[in-house]
Amino acid sequence: MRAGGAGREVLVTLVVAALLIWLMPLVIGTYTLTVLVIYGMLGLSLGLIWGFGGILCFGQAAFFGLGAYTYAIAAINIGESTVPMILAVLVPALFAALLGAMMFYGRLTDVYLGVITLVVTLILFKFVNSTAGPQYKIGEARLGGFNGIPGFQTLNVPGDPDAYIWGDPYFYVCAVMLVIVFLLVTWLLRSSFGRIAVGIRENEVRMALMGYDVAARKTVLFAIGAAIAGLAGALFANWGEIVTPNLFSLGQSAEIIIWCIVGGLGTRLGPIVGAAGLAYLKFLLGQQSMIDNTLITGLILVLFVLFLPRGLVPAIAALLTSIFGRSRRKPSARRMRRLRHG
Amino acid sequence: MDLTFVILVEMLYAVASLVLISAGLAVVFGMMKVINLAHGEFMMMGGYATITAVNLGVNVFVAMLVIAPLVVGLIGLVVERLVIRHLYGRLVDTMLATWGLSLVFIGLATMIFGNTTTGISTPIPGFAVGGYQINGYNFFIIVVSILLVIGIYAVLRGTRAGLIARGTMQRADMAAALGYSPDRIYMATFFCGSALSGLAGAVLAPLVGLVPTSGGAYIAKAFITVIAGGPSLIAGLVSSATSFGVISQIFTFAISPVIGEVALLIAAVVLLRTMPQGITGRFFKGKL
Amino acid sequence: MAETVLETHGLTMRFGGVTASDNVDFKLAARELRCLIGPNGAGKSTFFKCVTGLLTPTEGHVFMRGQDVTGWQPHQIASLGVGIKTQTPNVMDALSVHENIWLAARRFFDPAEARARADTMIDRLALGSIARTALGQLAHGERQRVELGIVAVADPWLVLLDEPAAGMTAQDVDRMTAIIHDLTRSAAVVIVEHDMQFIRSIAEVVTVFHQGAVLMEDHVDRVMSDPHVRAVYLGKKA
Amino acid sequence: MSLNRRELLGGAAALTTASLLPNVTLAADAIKLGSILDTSGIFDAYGKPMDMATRLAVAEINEAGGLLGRPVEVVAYDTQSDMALYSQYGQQLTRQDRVDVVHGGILSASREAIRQTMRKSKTLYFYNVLYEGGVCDRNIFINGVTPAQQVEALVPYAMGKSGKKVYILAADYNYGQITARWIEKFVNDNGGEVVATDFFPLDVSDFGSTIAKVQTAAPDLVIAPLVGGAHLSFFRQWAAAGMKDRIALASTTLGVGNEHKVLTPEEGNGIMCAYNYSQELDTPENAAFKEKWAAMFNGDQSMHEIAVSQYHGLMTWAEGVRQAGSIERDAVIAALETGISITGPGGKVTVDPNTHHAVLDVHLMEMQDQQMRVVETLPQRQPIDTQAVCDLSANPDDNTQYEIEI
Repeated sequence: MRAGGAGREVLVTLVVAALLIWLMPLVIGTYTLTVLVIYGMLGLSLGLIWGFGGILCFGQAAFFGLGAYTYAIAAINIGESTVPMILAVLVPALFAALLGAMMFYGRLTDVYLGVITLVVTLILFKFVNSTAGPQYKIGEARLGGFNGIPGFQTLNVPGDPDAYIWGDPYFYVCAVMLVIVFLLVTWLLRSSFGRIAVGIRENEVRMALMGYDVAARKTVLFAIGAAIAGLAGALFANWGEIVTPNLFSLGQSAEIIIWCIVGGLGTRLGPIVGAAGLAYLKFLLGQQSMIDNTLITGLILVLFVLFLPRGLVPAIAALLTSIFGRSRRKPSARRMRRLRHG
Repeated sequence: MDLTFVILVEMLYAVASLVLISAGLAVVFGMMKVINLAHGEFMMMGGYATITAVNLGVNVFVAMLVIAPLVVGLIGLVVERLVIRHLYGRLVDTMLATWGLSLVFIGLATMIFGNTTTGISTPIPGFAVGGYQINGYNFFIIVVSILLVIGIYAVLRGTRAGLIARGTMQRADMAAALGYSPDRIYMATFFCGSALSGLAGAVLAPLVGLVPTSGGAYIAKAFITVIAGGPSLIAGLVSSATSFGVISQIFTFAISPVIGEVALLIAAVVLLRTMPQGITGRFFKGKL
Repeated sequence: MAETVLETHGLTMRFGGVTASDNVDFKLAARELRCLIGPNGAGKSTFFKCVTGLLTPTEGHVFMRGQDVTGWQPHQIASLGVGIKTQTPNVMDALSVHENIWLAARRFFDPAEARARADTMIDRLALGSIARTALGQLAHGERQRVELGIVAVADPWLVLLDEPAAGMTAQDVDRMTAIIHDLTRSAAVVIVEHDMQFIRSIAEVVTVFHQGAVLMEDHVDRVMSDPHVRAVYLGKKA
Repeated sequence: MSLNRRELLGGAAALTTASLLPNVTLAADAIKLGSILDTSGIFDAYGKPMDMATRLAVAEINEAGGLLGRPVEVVAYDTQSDMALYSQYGQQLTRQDRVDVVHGGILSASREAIRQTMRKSKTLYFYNVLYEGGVCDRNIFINGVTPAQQVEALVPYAMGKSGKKVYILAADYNYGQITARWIEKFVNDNGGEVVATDFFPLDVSDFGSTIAKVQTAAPDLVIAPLVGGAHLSFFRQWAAAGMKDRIALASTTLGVGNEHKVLTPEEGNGIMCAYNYSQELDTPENAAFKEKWAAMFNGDQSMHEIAVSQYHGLMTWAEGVRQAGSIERDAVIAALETGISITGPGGKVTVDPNTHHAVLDVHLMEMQDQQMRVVETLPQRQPIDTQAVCDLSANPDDNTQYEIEI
């Protein structure tokens, strides 16, 4: 039953994704869609480690920025995008592994963990921000401080630096990447590793007493989340064709957390929906000039927490269940999950 | 010699201003386990309240020390009743809600005050120490934060409200069991915390260029100071503000302000790594 | 003489000025069942925490099957094949009974084998009807039983239980006693317990703690009748 | 296939846009002007007046009968001080709104985020902000002052009023770094000496230690190209320490976002600076401009340096369109490259054909009671920094931002 369920879920995911990728460009410009997809991936990266691993990271933006900067710097030096893309995944993962090992073997938890990740993000932000001088150079790439790095080689067909992938094709590349990442996350959560991660989220001491090396497993999960964030960062760099220290900013980190909560923590879809939805909302808001946009964004957040605290996806799921009556499935693990987070 | 004195004053000032900007957050976090991400905006509003009062002809010290804390405390009270009280015990949700509130306040301040508000000058003149001019107002800030710490201590130690507060900090359910409504305790706490934030914003207003987005500059520092301090309110606040203030000033003078800030942040990482429960989680256990 | 599976030498734990565990020498043979008793604050739980790696002793050593495990992390000790149950129920509330026990089995077996063992264990504990229910929704006794399943599912050779019978109904206690006897066929078991009723029903050799040190160690009947023990411990009750 | 799709896309987006935009009228023959500015968030002090200037200029153009007999309509986006939104709206303007010209961008990072998009889509782009100089791209026109224009005028004046030892406190980003180098060059050229240069990231707001350091160095003059709200603290703390009457102070940035109105007279009086615009400029153009501004925005007085640059930019573009007799990009560029001039509230502004920068009047000012009192006007200063590296008539395909070696 388990294998069959998994197969069907993959199939459903693929069909829904294909439909969305086909239909969405009819409604929203692909350029905007691309960044929504990228933010979705970024949201998923935190949704994975926080929603399923219980690691509240205030600095997911650090890995996003690190991915983007790694890509930009490597692309300037190499002039072809394949290796920079790989580096943009590996460097944040490695950085997260070191940072994670430092934190988790030090038995830091909840709010203290939050502060460390926040502080590390601030350090990166301040460092990158103060690299305007000509002495800050990595190979050919000037770090550029506050103004960031423009003008690097953007994504090309692997092996052919002149065959750029941009515009509509770039949207399809990003969308397919997101689907792949989503399926990988699904697979990961179904695997023993994922189930153990959820166990750790629920009760670290118990899992340690069962003989699991909690610190090591959290470190690995943290690094996986960072790798996904790094990939999102590299895709973002390609999309914007410029990287700036803002990617590392506290505001960016906070936004990722907000995406997860608004979308629904503890679900895979929630953070993606939250990210894409809120980013699109921001995009729409910028087209009006009646009321201060900061004010509107703030109000929406407050109302959300007060009236829809579980997030969109669980709320919609609950609504659907109540409309269509009892689910035809027997009380399966899937339903359990909803109960738990709903 | 003169320079040594100047550096000493700057260090004291750095510690004092950290205490000042963190006190409001520390009270709210220590008592209610609520992280108020609108703390910086409460400070910003304290600044605007002061400027407005001064422009209306109120004495600047009255404006800073009385009006601003009252105004911001009342705003805090409204916020607590409308939003926070629905979210007790949900750390992350309160953070999200207060983040939203901070944006609302920025928006409101922009609509009301615009983004060019003439500030107020420091009411205390600078003076000379040997060959150096120093900011006389620094001493005022140092004095205010010392009084603030003594004041919090006196309230917690010497009053009935303080006793209840200490009980709540140890075990929130105990106070309820003793017949004190947690609702009212939380309301009072949030009022006090907001008032302290307002006070900090007011006192610092003559030293900074006040714009609606000013609050963002404080929240991270205050947050780090409070968490690094650990569970004990006063001992935690003072010890972490002292460590961070001194370290950042040493590096600021020796190298540059950026390195000073980075040194502060690195100190925070090292500190939390070696003392995962904050300074007072390890030392000063059970103290205030 | 059977092999010694657990041994401590001069185990001492101080918190500030308080010595919670004072120079404890302890020895446990394979498949032995041993109860640790003593009044509140006697140092049983501190001793337990030092042995399981939850605390690192200030002085002294812990050996398991001859290996020095002093200062090891709990997960390293558990990985040796030691089943541990802490004082308060320590389970994954949001996960189902099956998931909880499966996770414990998965540490030592591949997924399929783990599933099979979890199923068997659930049958043994008579938890079949609630196997898919989240633990957060279960009664205290059921949760205790699940935790026992978590401890037992991976075939441990040493089981350390801190107050397994606390807050249980008589029926639950009976079932628990049966399971523990079952365990002793393959494992040595250490039980920290308050409940004298339970101890009388299960124990043979009992170690009495007092003020952090071992006061006496003997058969349960002799311990119960010892005037010294009665003075420090049972005397309170009288 | 892909063309059809894009058409469809455009249609769908136009629908959404139309329903959301109260400020866009879809007159069929209107000339579309794209505006992209931070009118909320941390940079709104710069962006809001620029947005107002845009609307004022367009209203004036339309009152005079529009351009080529067609009305001009504004398609405006608020980037909310978020660099990512610049990229998004840049694409929106060029692909979906298909505007005829884009005016906007405030920070250099925001300009770089959209400059290539504009170039690729052949959309004429005006960047109307004081900046670090060096951009060389035929598709862009820039009429903010560059460091050399300001500093060349400011340094000798400020040194003349104080002395030869100069201490530089600069914002730590491109603009500050480059400006600091120009200051050093002109200090040396005028026989002075720079005793030290310190850089501050934009979020530094505590300058106590810096003020002590400056006193140790004992300069005659401090030049402070500091930027933004946090840096404003320096000027307050400087005054609070009683330094204001001891060491002279000059800046190349203070006042650009109306900072002189945030400082009290005691804090601001006597600070020297040099810009293209001051509200106190005594010219008929400025008087008329201020009057129209106040009339349109209910007595508002927030026009500042870069708002006026934005106004100049729009007027320059309009003049280019008139002379070209077309809104087609290449024709307008060709017309602008004839070196046309307009006279605006900041004085005469002339397009420099080789760099697409502006030749403009630089006014030396001193702050006095929250005003920028004009001391002296240096007419028609060339953008010599960018001219040193950029020659678009020789290399029309150039597309770089040069960092000028001094």
